[in-house]
Formats: sequence, C-alpha cells, structure tokens
Amino acid sequence: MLEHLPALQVVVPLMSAPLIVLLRRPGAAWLVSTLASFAAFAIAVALALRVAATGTVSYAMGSWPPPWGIEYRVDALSAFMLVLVAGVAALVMPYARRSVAAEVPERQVYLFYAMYCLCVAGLLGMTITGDLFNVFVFLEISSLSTYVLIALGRGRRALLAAFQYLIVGTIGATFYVIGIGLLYLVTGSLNFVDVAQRLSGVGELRPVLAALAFITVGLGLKLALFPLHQWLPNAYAYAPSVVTTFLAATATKVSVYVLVRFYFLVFAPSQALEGVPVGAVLVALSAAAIVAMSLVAVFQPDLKRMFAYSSVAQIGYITLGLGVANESALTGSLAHLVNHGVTKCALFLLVGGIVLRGGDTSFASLAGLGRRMPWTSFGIVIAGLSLIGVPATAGFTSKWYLIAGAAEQGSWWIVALLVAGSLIAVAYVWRFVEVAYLAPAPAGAAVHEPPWSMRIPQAVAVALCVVLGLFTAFNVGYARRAVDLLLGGGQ
Amino acid sequence: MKNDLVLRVVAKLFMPFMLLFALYVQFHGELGPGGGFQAGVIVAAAVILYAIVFGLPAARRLVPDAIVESMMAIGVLIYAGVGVAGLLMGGAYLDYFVLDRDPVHGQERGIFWVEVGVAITVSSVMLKIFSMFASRGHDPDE
Amino acid sequence: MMAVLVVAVAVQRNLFSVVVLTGIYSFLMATVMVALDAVDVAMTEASVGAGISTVLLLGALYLVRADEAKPMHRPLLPLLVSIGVGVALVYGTLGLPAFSDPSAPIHTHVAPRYLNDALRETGVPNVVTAVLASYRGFDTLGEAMVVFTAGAGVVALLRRRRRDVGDGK
Amino acid sequence: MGHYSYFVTIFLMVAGLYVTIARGNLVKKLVGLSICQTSVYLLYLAPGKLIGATAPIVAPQYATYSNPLPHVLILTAIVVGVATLALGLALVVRIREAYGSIEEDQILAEDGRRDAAA
Repeated sequence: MLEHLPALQVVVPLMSAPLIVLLRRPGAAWLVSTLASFAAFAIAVALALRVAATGTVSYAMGSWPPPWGIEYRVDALSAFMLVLVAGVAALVMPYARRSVAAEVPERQVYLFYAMYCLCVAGLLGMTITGDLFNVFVFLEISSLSTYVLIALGRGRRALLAAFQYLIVGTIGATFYVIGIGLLYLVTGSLNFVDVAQRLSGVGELRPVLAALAFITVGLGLKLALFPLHQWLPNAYAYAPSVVTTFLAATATKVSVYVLVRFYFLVFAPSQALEGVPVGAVLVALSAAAIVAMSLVAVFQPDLKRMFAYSSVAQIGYITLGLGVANESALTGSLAHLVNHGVTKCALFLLVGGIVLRGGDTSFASLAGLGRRMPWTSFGIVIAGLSLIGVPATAGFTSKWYLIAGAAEQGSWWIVALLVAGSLIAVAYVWRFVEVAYLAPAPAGAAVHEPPWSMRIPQAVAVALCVVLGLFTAFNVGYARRAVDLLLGGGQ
Repeated sequence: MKNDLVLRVVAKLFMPFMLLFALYVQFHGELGPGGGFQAGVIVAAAVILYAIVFGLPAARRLVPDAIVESMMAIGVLIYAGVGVAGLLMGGAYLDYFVLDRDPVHGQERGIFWVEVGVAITVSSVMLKIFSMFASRGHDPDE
Repeated sequence: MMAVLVVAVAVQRNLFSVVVLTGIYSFLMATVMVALDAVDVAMTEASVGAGISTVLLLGALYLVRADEAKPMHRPLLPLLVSIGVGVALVYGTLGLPAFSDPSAPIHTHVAPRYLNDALRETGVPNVVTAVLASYRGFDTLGEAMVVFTAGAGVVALLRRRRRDVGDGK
Repeated sequence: MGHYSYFVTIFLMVAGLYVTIARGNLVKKLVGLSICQTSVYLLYLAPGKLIGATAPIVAPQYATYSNPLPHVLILTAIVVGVATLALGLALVVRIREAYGSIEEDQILAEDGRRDAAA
C-alpha cells in the first residue's frame, strides 16, 4: 500500500466529504474530517521522508504513463508544501469543534466540514499533481468550497465578501486556463515535465510570453499579489475563524507554490524568459505590497482586518524573494511560506478564541484584554514578534535569508525596504499591546479563556513560531533542498 | 400551470421518453456522443419538467429531498470507489486494467461504473440545486 | 452573429432579456462546436449552457426580481483592462499555428496515441469517452467532485434555518 | 482562415470580461463571467479541428479525426462553469435577501452607512 501514498494523500480527504454528507450528523462530520486530516498529515510526513531518502516520487494515475495519463509528482518542493497544508489542516481540526459550533448554524455544520475536507483535498491536489489541467480542476474544488466556507461566516458582509471572491477567483481561474491553453497549443502536452522539455524546442515565443502573463495574473489573483489583493481583507475578516486560519496559512501559499513551479521548472529551463524582466516586476510589486499594505494595516480599526492586510504585506516578502531569485533569497522565500503560514495560523487561532468569548474583534472592544484573556494576549504578542521578525522567532530566519539574498545582489534598497517593513510591523503589533495591556479593562471583567480543545492547538501553533526560529535545521534545510531542485531545473 | 390538462398529459407522456433517452445517452456514450454527464442532465431535466408542471411538492413526493442529497454523495463515492477497487486489486488508483482478468474488459467495466457514478451525482445535484432555488421563493421547505 | 448577441447582452438592462439572449448564445455556441467536430462538448453545452444555466438564471431572477440600475460611474478602468487583456491575447495567438494545421504540436504529440490506440487499449470507440473516463479519469473524478461541491454548497447557502421557517412567509 | 478563429474568440472573451468587471449588477456580472468562460472553450476547440476530419469516434470508414483531448478538457471546464454559476446565483439570492438589492454600489453604500452609524 505504501507506493500508493501519493494517491491516498488526496483521495482520503476527497472521499471523506461525500461520506460526511451521507452521515449528516455534526459530531460524526467532525470526527470524519478530523480523522481524514490527521491521516493526510501522516501521509504527507511519510511522503516527505521518502522523498528525502530516495528522491522524487512519480505516480501514474490509472497506470497510464505520463504525458498520456495524469501524473502525481512528489519532489522536495511539493513534499514541503504537502506537510504544511496537511499539518495546518490537522492542527485546526481539534480547535474547529467548539469554534464552528459557535459561529456556524447547527444545520449547516456537517456541510461546513464537508466543504472543509474538499478545500483541503483541493489544495493538496494542486500541490501534488504534475499535470497542468489537473491543477485547474483542483484549484476549482478548493475555490468553490472556499466561497461557501466564507459565506457561512456571520453577518451579511460575509455573503458579499464571498461573492466578490467568487468573481475574482473565477476570473483568475479563467486566466489560468487561457495560459495553460496557450502552452498546450505550442507544446501539445499538459504534463509539467513534458511541457518544460518541449518548450525549449519551441521557436515562436509570443504565445509562451502571453501564457506567462496570463498564468501570472491568474495565480496572482488567487495569491493576492499586490495590487490584485482587494478580495482578501474582506474574505478573511468576515469568514468563520477556522476558515480564516486555514486559508491564511495555506490557500495563498499553495498558489505561490504553483507559480514557483511555473517560473522555475517550466519557463526557466526553456530559456523562454531570457530578457523578460519578470523578476524586476515582481520585486517592484512586492516592494509596494510590503510598504503600502503594512501601512494600511496600521490604521485598521479591527484586529482581524489588520492581520488580513498584514498577510498581503507578508505575501510580498515571499514574492520578493522569487523576484530576486538567488539561492539565499529563494531559501528565504520558501522558508517564509512555512514560517508565515505558522505565524498567521497562530494569530488567527488566537483571534478565533476572542471571537468565541467576546464575539467582537474591533480594537475598541479589546481594551484590557491582557487581564481578561492573559494567555491569548500573551500568545498574540509572541506570534506578533514572529510577524515582525524578532530574533529567535520563526519570522527572523526567513527574513534573514531574504536580506542576505538582496545583499548578495547588491540591492541595498531592498534590504532597507525589508527592514522598514518590519518596523511598520512593530507599529501594528504595538497597537495590540497598547490596547490589551495599557488600556483599562471594563469594570467587572473576569478571566475568561477559550476551552482547552482550542487552547492546545493555539499553544502548539505559538510554540512552533518559536521552535522554528530556534531550530532552523528542519525548515531551512528543507527549503534549501527545494531550492537546489528549482535552480537545478527540476533534476 | 397545475390545472392545464394539455400540459399535464403531455408532461406525463414525455417523462418516460426523456428517461429512456437518458438511458440511451448513458449507455451509448461509449459508441457515440454522450455519457454520464449528459445523461444526468437529461434525467434532472425530466424531473424538473415534472416539478414545473405538477408543482414542487409533487416532485418532492416523487423523489424525496433526503434521497437526492444522499445520491449526490453516493455518485461520487461510486466513482472514487472504482478507484479504490483498482488499488485493492493490485493496481494504481483508478487503474481499470486490473478490474478483470482481461485488461480491455477491465477498462470497459471501469468506464461503465465511472459513468454511472457521474450520472447519479450530476442528476441529483442539478435537481437539488433546482429545488433549493424553487423552494426559496414560496413554501417554507422541509 | 455571436458577437452581436454578446453586445446585446452587454447593453440590455432588462435582466430577463439578458438571460434569454445568453441562452441563445449558448445554442449558437453548441452549433459552432458541432462544426468543430466536438459533438460531445456540443451536447453538453446545449444541455448545460442553454438548458440548466438558463433554468437556474430564471429561477434566481424570479427570486431577486430586479432590473439593472443605470451604472453610477464611467467604466473607464474596466474598459482599459479588458482591452489590455485582448491585446495580450492577440499578441499571443499571432504566434500560434494557423487554423487546421495538421503539423501543429497538439496534433503530433500526445493526441495520436489516443486516436490510434484507444480502441485497442480500452475497447471504447468514442475516443472522447475513453480519454475522459480512463486516460484522464482523475480529472473527471475532480469534475464530479466540483459538481458535488456546488450541490452541497448551494444546500449550505439556501437551506432555510429553522427560525426562518418560524418567521412564516 | 489563418488566425480568424482566434480573433472571434478574443472578442467574445474580452466582451464577457468587460461586462463582469464594469457592471455593478451581480446577476449581470455572473452572465458576463459565463460568456467569458464559454469563449475560452473556443480557444481550445478551434485549433483541435482539422478540415476534412470527423468527430473522434473511431470507425473503419474514417481515417482522420479531430483532436479529442481539447474536447475532454472543455467538458470539464463546462461543468466547472455551471457549478460556479450555481454557487454565484445562490450567493446573489442570499445577498438580495440580506440587503434588498443586487447592485454592488447600493450594497456598498449601505454597508458604509452602517459603519458610519456604528
């Protein structure tokens, strides 16, 4: 059975969704999706170990050899992402039980878990597949389930946020289809590896360039690349806490990952990009994202919205490293995928606890939170330090590599910009500290923390923010190996 | 429309032919155009026609809501189950070669069941979506 | 003909007409698909695009009962974006092989195996069915899942909650 | 014929995209979106056609067939399109019930008023 792990990675969460709809009971739904996400995590870890030991694993669906059939391909890069996605999915589940019960109407709970499983399966499928069109199919599974998950949030603004995301997401997916259509027309193939090989023999570069543009914009819409990010703050702010956590930690990251694969494993080896200033454009957009979105975050009246804007800024750090594209910067980018994923996971888990107890996350209602929810506030501060990039936290390591990468290239303005971004992050994290610890608590407020089932996942996520900062071997080591793969052209 | 005799008779007459045509499309899909998806849509269209002429409650008596919802899940489970069967019989996921001693026959068998799964899911989902929209307007559902 | 229809859809503000025009558009599209030898796709487009989509749009229109308001601002930016996308596509497609060029990569790579061997390998003469259900069967599983997601999602969005029923309509 | 088929496709697609992003009416946006998606189908299907070929259903009397792979991909895309449309319409219905309007401008204005009041 071990050689079938690549298929099971996606099939297990995929099949649990219809199972949940058959069962229809909230408790059973929670149990099935918890088991599925922990199984997916175990499979992801097993796959990562196997890739580390024996190299890239290729799996032919239906025994049809690629490029005729659909290939599943686990290499150092995708194994890394699988562990992140499945790990966050599993971490969130014990927490979800209470949080979802509080935020989603009871009759909808089992459908919520079904959608959650589909979303997890969609993201895992996008990560593991080696087929261009299969990426689109799983992109749509994850997107459609995401729209529903967002719309299940409280209040009518969640509906509008979901609708706007639906429009933007569908345009993004359509652009992606146009992009791979153009690639298909010039290569005749849909398999990542095969397309990359055949592209080097293509004489006519105009369709390839257009494909690059459409794929970049399409995925840019999904990963909230500045200035294509407008859907994100509302979606994150009004979605149920569990959904915000999961999306912030994984969904945008998977789109970044797909873009990385296109840039470094499809376009770069074919030399189709020689002389096209993709890197420079990415760097410019990322720089704008970091400064502008961090500043916007400072002035948000609501904690959840503030972290949403901060996400757009942090995605800027990741794409910045892709634009600089030397070894250190890429290592920083990939490490930041995980580090920021973990940090935002911790933050939104903690914010979800506040929603459960207080229901409101506007700064006005958070006064004196340090006394009412001491652990939660303490956790937000620790994760906030990681967001800033203070030494000995996860955020520090990846930013360090990004700065090193920029310095190697002699782009001192990028170094200055990265530091400036962190300083602005200090400002917005300080706003929370000010409100939670320095403002007086309303009279008669007692200590009221969320239940243990939620505090343990919160504690694990916060601890990871520190552990990944102290022991960098795991995260950076893995990122390194993935970078070798990328710069070596997939060999 | 519920009281229009012509419509009612025509609709009653049409139903069996539409369902028959759906079956034809379903099983002829290997030889000519058609397949599970198209057949599923035709089945759904037949029931939707019934619902429009005789009213939604009548259609609900014909095919109860809970069954439709379960069918959505059962269809995809059949499809994914064919894949698991491939796994259990020693092949890759969705490997139809191993479903029979003769590989080509195994392929035919796999394709047949996969198309059945698609038809069930598509017809029940289309029906469900229609009835969700239709019931939102007037009667409080369930 | 289709271009005229699309312009009509863009200009028309009565949403009912828009839906009917879209249905006609889908039927025309299905006709074009038959001309392009894509009979399976044409059948699906006719039943889904012209059939189910129209029913759904009409059902939704019945529920929302509204016409389109006059646009409040000048849509200059969207116009520029759309034209930019169009120019990018024209630029890209100019480098593609001409219509019906048998030496184009899509006719010489991957597809020939389907056409030559599908009958022998799967026993199914309709190559589209063979590719759909077998060679790329996993895509189709994903497709069935997308349909399932939409069905379950619509239920999640539109099923009345108990207290809504209590409100009585 | 040359590239004529591509240009028709592009015109349809751009028109759909324009309707989607320029119009404030939510139903109209969805219609534009589906036109945009439908035209992309042609981008795949038209190049798959060979003049003189038949539909890809193997029979002894024919020798050349049009390319079946785009057909398969587009079948999937059509299904995805209708799934998106259904979800989008369900959201529109809910939005209409919650806000009493399906014009984006009015809805945003109402949210703005609510914020100002709070």
